[in-house]
Amino acid sequence: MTTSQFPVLLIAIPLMLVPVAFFVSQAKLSVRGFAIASLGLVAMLAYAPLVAALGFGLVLPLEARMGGWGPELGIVLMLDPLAALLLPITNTIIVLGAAIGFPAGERTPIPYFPLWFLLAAGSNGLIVTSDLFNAYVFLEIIAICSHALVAYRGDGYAFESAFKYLIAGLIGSAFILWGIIALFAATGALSLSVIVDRLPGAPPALVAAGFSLIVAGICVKLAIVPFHSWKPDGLTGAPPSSAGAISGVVLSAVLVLMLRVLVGLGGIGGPAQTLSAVSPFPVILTFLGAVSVVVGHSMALVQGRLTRMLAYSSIGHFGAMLLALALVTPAATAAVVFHGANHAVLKSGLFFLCAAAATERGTDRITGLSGYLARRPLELAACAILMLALVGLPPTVGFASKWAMIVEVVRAGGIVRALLIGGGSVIAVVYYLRALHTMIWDGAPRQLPDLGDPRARVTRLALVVGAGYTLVGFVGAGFIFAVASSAVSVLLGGPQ
Amino acid sequence: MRRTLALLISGSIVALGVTTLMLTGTLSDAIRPVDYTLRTVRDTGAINAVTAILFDYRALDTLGEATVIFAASSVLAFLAPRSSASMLSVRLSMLILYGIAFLLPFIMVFGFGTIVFGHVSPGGGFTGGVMLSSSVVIFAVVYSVGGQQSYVLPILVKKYVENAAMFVFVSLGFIGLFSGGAYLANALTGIPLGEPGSLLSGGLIPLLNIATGFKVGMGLALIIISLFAE
Amino acid sequence: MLAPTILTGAIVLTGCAFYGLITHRHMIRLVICLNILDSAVLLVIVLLGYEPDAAAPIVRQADLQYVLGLPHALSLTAIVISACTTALMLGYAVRVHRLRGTVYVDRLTRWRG
Amino acid sequence: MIGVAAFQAVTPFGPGLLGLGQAAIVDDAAVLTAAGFLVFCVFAALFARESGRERTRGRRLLFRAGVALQLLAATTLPFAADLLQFFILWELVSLGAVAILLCESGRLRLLRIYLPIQIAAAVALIVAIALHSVAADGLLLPASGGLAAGQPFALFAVLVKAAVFPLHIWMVQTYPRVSPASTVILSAFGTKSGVFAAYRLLPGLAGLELFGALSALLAVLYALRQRQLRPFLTFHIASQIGYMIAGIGGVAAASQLAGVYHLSNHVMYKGLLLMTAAVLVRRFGTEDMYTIRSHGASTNGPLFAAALIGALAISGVPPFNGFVSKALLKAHAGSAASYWLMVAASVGTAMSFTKFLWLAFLGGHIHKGVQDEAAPPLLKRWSGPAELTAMGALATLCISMTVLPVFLFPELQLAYPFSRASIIAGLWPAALGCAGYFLFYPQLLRVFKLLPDGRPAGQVSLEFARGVIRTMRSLHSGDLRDSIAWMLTGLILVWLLTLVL
Repeated sequence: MTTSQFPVLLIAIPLMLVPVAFFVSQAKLSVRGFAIASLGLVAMLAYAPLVAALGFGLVLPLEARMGGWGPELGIVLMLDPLAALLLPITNTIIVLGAAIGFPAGERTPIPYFPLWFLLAAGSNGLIVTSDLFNAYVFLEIIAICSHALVAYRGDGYAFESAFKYLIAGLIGSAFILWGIIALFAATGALSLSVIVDRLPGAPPALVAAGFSLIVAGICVKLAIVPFHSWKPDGLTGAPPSSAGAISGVVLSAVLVLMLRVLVGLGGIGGPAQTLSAVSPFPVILTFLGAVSVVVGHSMALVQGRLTRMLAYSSIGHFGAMLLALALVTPAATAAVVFHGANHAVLKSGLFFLCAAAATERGTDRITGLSGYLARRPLELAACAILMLALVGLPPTVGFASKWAMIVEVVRAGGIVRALLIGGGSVIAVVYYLRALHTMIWDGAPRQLPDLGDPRARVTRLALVVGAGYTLVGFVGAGFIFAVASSAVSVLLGGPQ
Repeated sequence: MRRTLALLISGSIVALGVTTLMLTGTLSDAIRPVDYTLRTVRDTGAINAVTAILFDYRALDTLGEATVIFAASSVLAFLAPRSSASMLSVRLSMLILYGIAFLLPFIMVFGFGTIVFGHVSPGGGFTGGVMLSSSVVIFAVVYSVGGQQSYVLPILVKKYVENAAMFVFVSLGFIGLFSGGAYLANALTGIPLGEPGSLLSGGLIPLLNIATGFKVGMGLALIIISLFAE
Repeated sequence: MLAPTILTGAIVLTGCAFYGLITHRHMIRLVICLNILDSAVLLVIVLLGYEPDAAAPIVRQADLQYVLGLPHALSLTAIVISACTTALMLGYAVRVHRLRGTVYVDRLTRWRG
Repeated sequence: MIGVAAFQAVTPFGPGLLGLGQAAIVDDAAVLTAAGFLVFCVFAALFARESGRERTRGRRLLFRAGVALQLLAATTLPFAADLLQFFILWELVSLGAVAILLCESGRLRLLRIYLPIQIAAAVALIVAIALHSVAADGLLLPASGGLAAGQPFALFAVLVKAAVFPLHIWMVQTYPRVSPASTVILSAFGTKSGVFAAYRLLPGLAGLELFGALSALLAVLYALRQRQLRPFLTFHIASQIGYMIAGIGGVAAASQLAGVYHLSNHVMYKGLLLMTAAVLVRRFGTEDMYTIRSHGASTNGPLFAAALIGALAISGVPPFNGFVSKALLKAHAGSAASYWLMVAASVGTAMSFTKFLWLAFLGGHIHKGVQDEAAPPLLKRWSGPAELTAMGALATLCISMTVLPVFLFPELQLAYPFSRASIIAGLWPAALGCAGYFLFYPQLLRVFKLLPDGRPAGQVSLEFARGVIRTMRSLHSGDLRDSIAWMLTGLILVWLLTLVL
């Protein structure tokens, strides 16, 4: 076994754990303990490449050839700095989400933990794969798991959400599959590294169709306006812990796919510039991003439910990222990677808090949560820090990444974009402050948290982790940004 | 209003597609994909190129799709209430009942055969798995879901088989990792590829085929039975 | 020419699926439309490997002209995924019908704005 | 052309004002504007003398000082060639207006609206002047072609000062809220100085023509909805300013001059209309047309004649001065779009003045959906002799100024404005508007309800944002099929852009 085969462990071990968990449950042992311990093991594995690269001089793009075949014939997994940066984040979110969302007291839903294993396998696979069709397969695995996690509460609204989410997600997948097939027809290859070599000789109309279909499909998955309207509906009926995991994990994984396709294949920028001398994607992404920022933040302003507010705010954040991405400079792209990683942590943290609050109050309406934070100093501090970070105020990591994004955008000449991003933040201040105000001051504080519930403790752990990352990351922002920059430079070099 | 809009939208998508097609011309101008066919025998020992691609070159995809079936079956099993509904309200005639009882073993044997000979003849784990599941499904249709569950394969057994098959598939991948240097490696592990065209050829491919066959068979059976029970 | 005709047919099939997705409000019909959409893609994938007068890719003679194997493998994978997601959608649809008492998506709209 | 030297003598301070010692620009436009201001001011002062008797002594002095300041500054401004001088005169016009506003009862509220706006415009203008002086290395205004740099700032200053449609709100908030005589004075100088500044600083600016024509139409829509007399007329000022800006934005020199000619005409007929409005307000004690209607004002023949002449002139009906300048503007329109926008605005103008005459003077019927109000007690007095003289003089000017094109546009040789085609082109929009009022006004009222109100800008923008969010919310219907339709639309967009770009 060689080091370069490491990425496959991140897929194979969670998959292996699924039947093992089944056997454990049949042996009347505690699935919960086993599952959380083993998910934790996977998460620790996910930290390994980053630690090894930084501390022990591991040279990073790890290239795992499945079955020993090269990119021409088989599937190659690539663990580049981009994956190394995002894998720890997504896997940590999965462990915490699985622990928080575990339905205590109810009859254990049979597939609950297997779904989290499969989600881990799918998202890790999507993050490390460099083969388009393989990416599609992992995308479908993620889709099925996340829909099931949306539905697992089992009431009519949960199934309604799951159905809407599933249909929309499948349409997105269908777009992506059409795009992959178009690229396959044009270049005769499925591996990104082969496609990038063959693009110059391919029929341009077919390549354009393939790229636009893939981008449209990814926009569906990322919920970019006008592809977005399923998302708030899809998350409203979901348990907030699942919604948090979906926001954090799925969006990060799909963002990686987008970067690999658009930046890696030269759709925007890149030394290869393989699409054409003047690629249309900067214009398209600018347009979509601008609309997303406006619609996302202004719709978040008028939401009465916390989950929907957070969902719309995600739309705005990804719009801002697209705006920066469309500038095609490596530094701006690095800022986007940085912000994407931060957004995953911060949004999941808030969703987990929302999960705890909704479990206690039985509703996620902001008015129904009034006074929830009043006598919970830890939750209050964490919530305030996370919201500050999402708005982009110091001293948080959210400030660092948003600032990096705005600075790079201005440096590349996009004043209007910078104003849009900043304007979105200004709107975000209003709705976050309103929610925070209601949750602190309105209404009388009710009973104190029940520390006996293990989920409450996990939630507190998650909040401490999230807020800790937010504060520590502010100090180490330059370091994270350096990792993101190296990720982008590897990406721009084209997949090896 | 909605219909006009729908017509407009789908019409423009069709127009865009056809435009792309016309701009591209015949696909013979495009770069052709790699032709696996001629190197299959040398590389894998299997003479069925499709099976070789599915279980060797792109075995990770297969693992992924098996996972999709697994996920779908476990979600659907969770969704379905444990009721024993009869598929048809009228009882079928004795002729059909006995006829099916006579046919079922043959269907199963044919399914097993398709799985086992997947690398040397048309077929493979998926096809054979579907045949296996179809035997279960036919049983459920004819003799009611409850009867099928109690006599032929209880749900728990199906889940055991499915999980075991998944375990085997992933473990077979690890063999390649530990002895061949690459996950899901076949020839690199040193396993003899055998005489192409014979049953014992293709290295690990037949084993993966069998694992996949059981997994698909049980998974699809679970899915369809669950939908019946709905 | 066979290929352009069938490709156009697949594109038209996609259009039909999209038309149905926008106009129909019955959940099962939406699922069927998605199925049609998948079938159109499958048609294209299979067509990519097709060559006139070529044999099935089971290599018994080295000098024979064979159909490309890769698109077949891809289509097999896509078929399985499509079948699984269809089953899932049907399962959800049945549950929604049972718990919410309607099969029409426009009656489901609980969340606006 | 005509008597430039004579007018130089008439202009109170002469061209070399304030000792800045630059050669004055004396051209047709400057002379026309200054003469218009001067003649109008004579009659307006006459009108205000009789009309403003109720003021206290100190206020009357301040009022007169303000009128004098405005007159002096506004008549000198057209000749200013030095930009600093120009700026100071522009400020003096505003200062005169402030003095007049100080004589009013609700002065604090009025100034709270008026002052910040004027200061913003002044700051923008000084920035533009600074930028120009850097670019052109000097403060001298080029004889033609406008500013060399800083156009965006100058544009903002001009649009605010001239109260062009979307920036007209300050005017609607102040002019109708002062005493009727003050409205007559104020309406002439402030905004028209802004328009003349546009002629000097930004002639032929790209896009200005279309913008002006569009704002003429939009302002007319707002005017059509009003039922209070002076707000109604104030919105029409904004609309007519749209015409002038459209003319000044034209590329041809003749088009720009026609804009200035329209300015001068407008001062006359709008003054006349505001005077009749002042008399009506005083007589009936209300601004509401629907209340005045129940008395029927047509018993006073001279007043009705004045209102009729003003209405015909503003509607562009031959042979009044409004017709001539509008015909010239349309003749020089740079694009079909701006031509048709102007025609549409003419239709709207005719329609709204049909409403004015029909309701206020002829006591016509009221459409459904409009509440009639109980009439307040009448005051005895109609108009006095001085007021009648002023109105008569202005009415005469409204007819006699039609000969001015002979001197201004010698190359036209009277052919264009008085040809049969142009007379028909002036008549049919007016007839259409007249008929449209009787046929479609109730339907139009329903359309007007959709327009945002003329409230302060902050409130309007808040309303706008609310409307946008409401629209967005209604688009998120929660129907799965709608989200699918949106997705597919997005796909089409992305694909199309990829193919096209």
